[in-house]
Amino acid sequence: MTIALETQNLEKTFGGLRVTRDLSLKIEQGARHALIGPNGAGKTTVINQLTGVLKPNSGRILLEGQDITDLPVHKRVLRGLSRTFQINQLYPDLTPLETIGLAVSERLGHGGDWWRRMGTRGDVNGEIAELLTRFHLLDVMNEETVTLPYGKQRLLEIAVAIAAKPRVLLLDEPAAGVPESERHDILAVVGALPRDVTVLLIEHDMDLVFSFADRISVLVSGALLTEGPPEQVARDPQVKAVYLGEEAVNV
Amino acid sequence: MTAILTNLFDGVAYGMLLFVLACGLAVTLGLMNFVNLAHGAFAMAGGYVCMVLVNRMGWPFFAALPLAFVSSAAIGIALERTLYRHLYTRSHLDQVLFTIGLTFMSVAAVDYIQGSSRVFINLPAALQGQFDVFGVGIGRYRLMIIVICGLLTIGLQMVLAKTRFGSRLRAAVDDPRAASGLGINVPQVFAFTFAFGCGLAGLGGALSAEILGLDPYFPLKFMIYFLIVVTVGGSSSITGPFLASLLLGIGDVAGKYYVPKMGPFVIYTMMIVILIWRPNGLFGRTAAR
Amino acid sequence: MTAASDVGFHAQRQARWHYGEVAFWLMVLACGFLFPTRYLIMTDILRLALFTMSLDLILGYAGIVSLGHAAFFGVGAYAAGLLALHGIINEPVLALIVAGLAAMVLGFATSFLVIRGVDLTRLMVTLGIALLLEALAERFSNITGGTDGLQGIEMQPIFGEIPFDMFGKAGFFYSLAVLFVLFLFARRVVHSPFGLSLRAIKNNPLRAAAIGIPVNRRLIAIYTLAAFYAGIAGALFTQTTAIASLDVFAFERSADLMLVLVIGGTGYLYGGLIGAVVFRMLQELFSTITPQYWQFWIGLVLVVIVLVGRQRLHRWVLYVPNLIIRQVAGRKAVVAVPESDA
Amino acid sequence: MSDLLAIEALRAGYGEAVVLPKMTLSLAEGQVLALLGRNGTGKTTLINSIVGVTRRFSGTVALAGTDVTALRPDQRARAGIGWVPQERNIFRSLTVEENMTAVAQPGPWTVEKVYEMFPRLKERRSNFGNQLSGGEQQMLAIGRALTLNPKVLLLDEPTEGLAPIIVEELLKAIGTITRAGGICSIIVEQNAQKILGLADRVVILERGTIVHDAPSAALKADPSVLERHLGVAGAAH
Amino acid sequence: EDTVKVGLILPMTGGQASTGKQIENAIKLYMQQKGDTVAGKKIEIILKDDAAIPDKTKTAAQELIVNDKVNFIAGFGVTPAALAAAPLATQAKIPEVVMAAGTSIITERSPYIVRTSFTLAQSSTIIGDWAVKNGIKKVATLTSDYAPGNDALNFFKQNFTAGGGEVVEEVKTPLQNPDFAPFLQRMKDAKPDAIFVFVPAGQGGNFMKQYAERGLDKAGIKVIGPGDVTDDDLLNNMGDAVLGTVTAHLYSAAHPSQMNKDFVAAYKKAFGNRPGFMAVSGYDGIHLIYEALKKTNGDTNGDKLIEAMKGQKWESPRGPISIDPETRDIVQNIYIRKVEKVDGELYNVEFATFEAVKDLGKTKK
Ligand SMILES: Nc1ncnc2c1ncn2[C@@H]1O[C@H](COP(=O)(O)OP(=O)(O)OP(=O)(O)O)[C@@H](O)[C@H]1O
Ligand SMILES: Nc1ncnc2c1ncn2[C@@H]1O[C@H](COP(=O)(O)OP(=O)(O)OP(=O)(O)O)[C@@H](O)[C@H]1O
Ligand SMILES: [Mg+2]
Ligand SMILES: [Mg+2]
Repeated sequence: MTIALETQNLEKTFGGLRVTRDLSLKIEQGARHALIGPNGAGKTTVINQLTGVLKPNSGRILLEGQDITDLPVHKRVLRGLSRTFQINQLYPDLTPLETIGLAVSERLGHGGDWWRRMGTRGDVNGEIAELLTRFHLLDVMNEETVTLPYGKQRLLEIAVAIAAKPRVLLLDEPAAGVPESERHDILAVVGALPRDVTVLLIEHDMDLVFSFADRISVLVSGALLTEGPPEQVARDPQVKAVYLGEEAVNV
Repeated sequence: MTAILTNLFDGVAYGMLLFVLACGLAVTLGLMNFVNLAHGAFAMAGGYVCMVLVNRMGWPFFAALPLAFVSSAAIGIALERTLYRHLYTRSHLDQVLFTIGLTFMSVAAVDYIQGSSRVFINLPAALQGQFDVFGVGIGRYRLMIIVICGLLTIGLQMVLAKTRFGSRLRAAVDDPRAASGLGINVPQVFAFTFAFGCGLAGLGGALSAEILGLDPYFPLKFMIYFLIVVTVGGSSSITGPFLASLLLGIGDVAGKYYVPKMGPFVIYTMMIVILIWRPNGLFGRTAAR
Repeated sequence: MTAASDVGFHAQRQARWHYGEVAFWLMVLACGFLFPTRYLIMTDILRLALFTMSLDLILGYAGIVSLGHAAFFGVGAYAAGLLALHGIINEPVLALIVAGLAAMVLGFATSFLVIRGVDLTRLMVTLGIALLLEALAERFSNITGGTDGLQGIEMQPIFGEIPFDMFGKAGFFYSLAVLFVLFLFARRVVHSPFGLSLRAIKNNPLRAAAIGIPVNRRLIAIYTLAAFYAGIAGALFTQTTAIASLDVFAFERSADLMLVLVIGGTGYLYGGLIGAVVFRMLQELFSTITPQYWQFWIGLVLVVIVLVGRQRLHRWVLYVPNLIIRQVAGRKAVVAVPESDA
Repeated sequence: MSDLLAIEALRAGYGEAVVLPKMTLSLAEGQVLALLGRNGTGKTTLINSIVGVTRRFSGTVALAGTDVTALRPDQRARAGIGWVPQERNIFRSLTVEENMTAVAQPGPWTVEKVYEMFPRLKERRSNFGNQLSGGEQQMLAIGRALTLNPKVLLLDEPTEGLAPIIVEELLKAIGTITRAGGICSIIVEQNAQKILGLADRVVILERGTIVHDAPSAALKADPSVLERHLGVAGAAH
Repeated sequence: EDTVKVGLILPMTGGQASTGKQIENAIKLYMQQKGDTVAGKKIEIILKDDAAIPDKTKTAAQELIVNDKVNFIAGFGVTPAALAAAPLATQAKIPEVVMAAGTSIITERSPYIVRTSFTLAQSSTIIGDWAVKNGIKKVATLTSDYAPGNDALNFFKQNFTAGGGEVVEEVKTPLQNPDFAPFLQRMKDAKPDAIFVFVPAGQGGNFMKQYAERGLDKAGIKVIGPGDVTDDDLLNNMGDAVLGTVTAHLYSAAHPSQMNKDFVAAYKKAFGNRPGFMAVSGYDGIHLIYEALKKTNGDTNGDKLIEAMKGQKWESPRGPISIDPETRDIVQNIYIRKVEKVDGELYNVEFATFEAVKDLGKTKK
């Protein structure tokens, strides 16, 4: 199996606080990998380093074998690394149509095109339409994002990430704020991605994690506590002690 | 050596003057996140009140100073209650438009009432001239400014850092809705802070009249300086603007003394360089607001 | 696929010309024939409109605030003045472009300083740059004429054919043509993916980068373009008034510009035009009534505008035209003013 | 009157929109009420209306027998309402500690006690609000509401984003606090299963109206109600 | 057509506003005193504000000429403004009466320009001559760094050094300068006999205050310069430190003629403060317009009016003045004055007179 995403001895400190400690993770291509851990363990920080929002103090990040540690955010996206945010990061004044249109245009390399108007490229339009349909956003495509209900915004957040046609997708608590009944829909969309797309998921909803992931890494205080298939992690007494608690988890 | 010390003293005094003028703005802009470009108008109001009291009505200078504070604060609170409070939630551009409008109005109004000639406040003899300390000329008036500003800074810093008022204020600014839902009387906190900022401006106006002169264009002429101090200092504390004022004051005076040709360049260059080096100001808090 | 064509249709929605827009430009053109005695003030408005459009490109679309836009205006103005004064390029249109390019170079060079930092920082850095340039222009008075400005500029005829006349007729139509051409270009740009990506950056730079937009590069590009526009506005200024003096760099010029744009509304290109008309007319009106205290009334108007709310004002102003158009053309609301402020 | 919180015919919403047409609900001392409902049914609006940050059209809210309808939100808060907003609304330019001290009121809950409950916060006491992880923000929001020493504790999705072990402890703690006396709690929750164990009473909203109001024991016994109103099986997956 | 229109363009707002106000006041006063008809024509003043910004001046002038069909344009607070209007005066063939701006070149820019104010060369050269003759050997200069400041400096230096004086320190201050402390300190350290000062109207007060604060007066360093620094407008407000300041200028409110006493009294009565040299320039400017119309008998042909203005001679509140027929510039007495207390108020008291001084800036070229 090839490794899609890898960190080597990653270190990150805020002031005196070591938030990522000598972290070496390997995520296989096509994996459905979950990253769990107590609050403040540094999960979001890891994602931020993977995507280039934060610079690690030391260590390397490899995407499909290539070193991307020093690449700026947007270049990583163009190389196939895309993410969602724990708290929605959308364009309040733009419509879903524009939001997704932009993501698609950028990926196809038309983003810097300053002469041809939006909406005049058939291939782009087709793809936008397909995404809007898939994420049930077609009926609200002309409404400003601020005015959308939270659930729709959350869907849009994921749709934007997927519009970048990622080969590695990072999901930071994608189900946060989404009601029980719709959570699985969201992961269903993600699950329906082609098998060769690698997904790294951060989530506190254990039902979701265990129904989705085929491999789990547990992060505690910035360091890797353990890693393995779900059943093994669920039984791990250390994981229970620091994270899962006593309540049994159905796997 | 004495030349250096004299310049240092002048620089400190000039910096303090900038600070006393700008610290009200540091409060409204930095802490309340309200772009009050009419700040200079409140300063001017304080200055003119002091001038009228001292020159026309024969009040002693030190009695008129507190009144400069009080009258500007009173104007501030009146405007806050009637107009400003509607604008806290509006965009910064709206705030700019509104406060520039107020500034224009104040300029024309003062021109109408007081005429466009520059005026000065008659000082008591005790504040005039210099005295000598080991060959270093110490201006009495400048010394007084340094003392007043020093006290002011310490007082302000105490209030903001050590009392709950400071954190309540910042909470109210960060998220007025949540703050009010959690027991903070947001309008009151804002009104009080705003009035206080205006009062400081008034005091600054009265103190600066001697050195800068007072005329109806005061608010427009010195707007840039206030903004420079607040931006360079960083807008989340009082110490930032304080140190920025000192730095700019000393830099400006030294620059003008040693390389007079570079006079106008010093302060702008310093500002640009500092802001490029630290985009949030010298003491700005990490993330952008 | 119908959904795709639907998407295409809606994506182009904003880029399509509205009747209201066509009417607007016809009206502007008509003014040139209706008020032959007012060419000067109308030219002044057009120049200001162009200048404001330049600010709108960076503020309204990319969210970069600037209090030093006069820097580019000034460079354009002096460039055009020097070209004409020393007879380097006599043909105004060519000189205009060269002056614009000069401003553009400065824009590119300073863009690196501006893209960093928060709003307030940007305001002050841009302001600082303009003030520094003003001080420089004052210092190098052997080139710029110092406080007296460039003296003795004489403009040659446009294309060697149309001379600038004292009543400002040629100047007006020349300015209008330049404004219109640049407007068309800007309109095209803002409706392109590039233009949309600017709005995305303004809305949320974090997300913008996370979908692969090279944020800095886009900001530099638009800032440079805006500098070009501002330079052209400055050059037009010099060409139509035969004056270039230090106050082209002045803080007041940048500040007025901001007022004009905010009055007109940001982010739809017409804000500059509308704001320029409103602002200048008010100034003209009040300063005729009271040359001494007109600032008071301008100030009052600004205060009232803010208190009433620009959106509401726009709605009131557009109520009648929309009503008429609806009656005549049987369409729904035709002219709308989108509000999107930094 | 023994009800600590009494809402009477409350009609509230935002701007012109009415979200809660006519809400009547009361809560006795020591009670934990679970508020359930699908997205957008008005749970948050109800909480916010008790806090006083929505638009009230008519109706009253009473706290410990006193009518607080006419009071501003900050006065209500000081009269004894503790609020954990859904979006957490941490004051970003205040440190963790300042977030609490800025609003604290005298009473048994002090900053120190909150630190005991969430040791994590103590470690981060001088971090600014915007330098916290999602879960830490949630803890702080809860801690902040506690330092208000409220009579009525309103928790809008408090378990969101918290690690399972913390959720377990938190819910236990809320139960203990509430039953220890003098106060009552309302918890909004997406995952019904999580709090059935804790709550005394469950209220389900639909389009701003109460469609189900019963002791939680009854729901545990009859999961079909949940299925009907929330579209999920009461049983765990 | 029975009205003659005068387009008056002045800075009524902005930093130069007090110049504009003084001139406008003086014109009002004149027209009150002399009536608003001359040679059977009614005089109508149309006032426009240009805030001392040349492009506004130009637009205002153009509008006045094209729309209001004015017969004169007048006013002009600063040199660039006067220059901006010059080509229009030439094209439209109407007189441009400059009432404030003081650079030499102005009148050379159009054959239709006349000036009733002054040139900086007039007073600066005179004070230079006076200084060397009165025992001042070493001078430090402090001038505002803009064209008028540089003019003042150069003309002063020229005459002062020619007479054997030495300039020991030369500082140019920025135009917008809040604090003079560092510059004054430099002056003090240079230990000259006197400081030659030119700062724009309005800043004189700041300068004098800080001069006194720093004890330069006590150190025996005198202030000399053209009269702008002790402008009557502000003088009384500056405190006793200004006592003894010697300046050369065209006008003092204390000029001991009956005409001036009446003028000052009337001005004070009407506007509540003392007239300064800007007021008297405006007063003379409108007088010149009246006289020209009288001479042409109401004919408003620009060429005739200009002809009529050339060589006019009259007694002004400042003393006898005339318009040089060749340069159309003003010829006037320059007085050396010292600040003294008269009846408890500070005045520039004249003690020496240089008669009929032409614009030396031009005559020397
Ligand atoms: N800018 C910052 N400065 C200082 N400390 C920070 C900063 N950002 C995050 N931290 C700290 O780093 C730690 C890791 O935060 P991170 O957001 O990565 O946690 P997380 O694992 O995502 O937690 P959660 O599950 O609660 O979202 C936290 O303790 C947080 O307080
Ligand atoms: N600020 C607002 N202005 C206008 N309408 C609003 C506002 N906030 C919420 N609404 C509307 O009020 C209704 C109820 O929303 P509310 O947030 O109370 O639902 P909720 O039950 O808390 O949902 P969720 O489970 O998503 O938190 C929704 O239809 C929503 O669109
Ligand atoms: Mg996180
Ligand atoms: Mg909710």
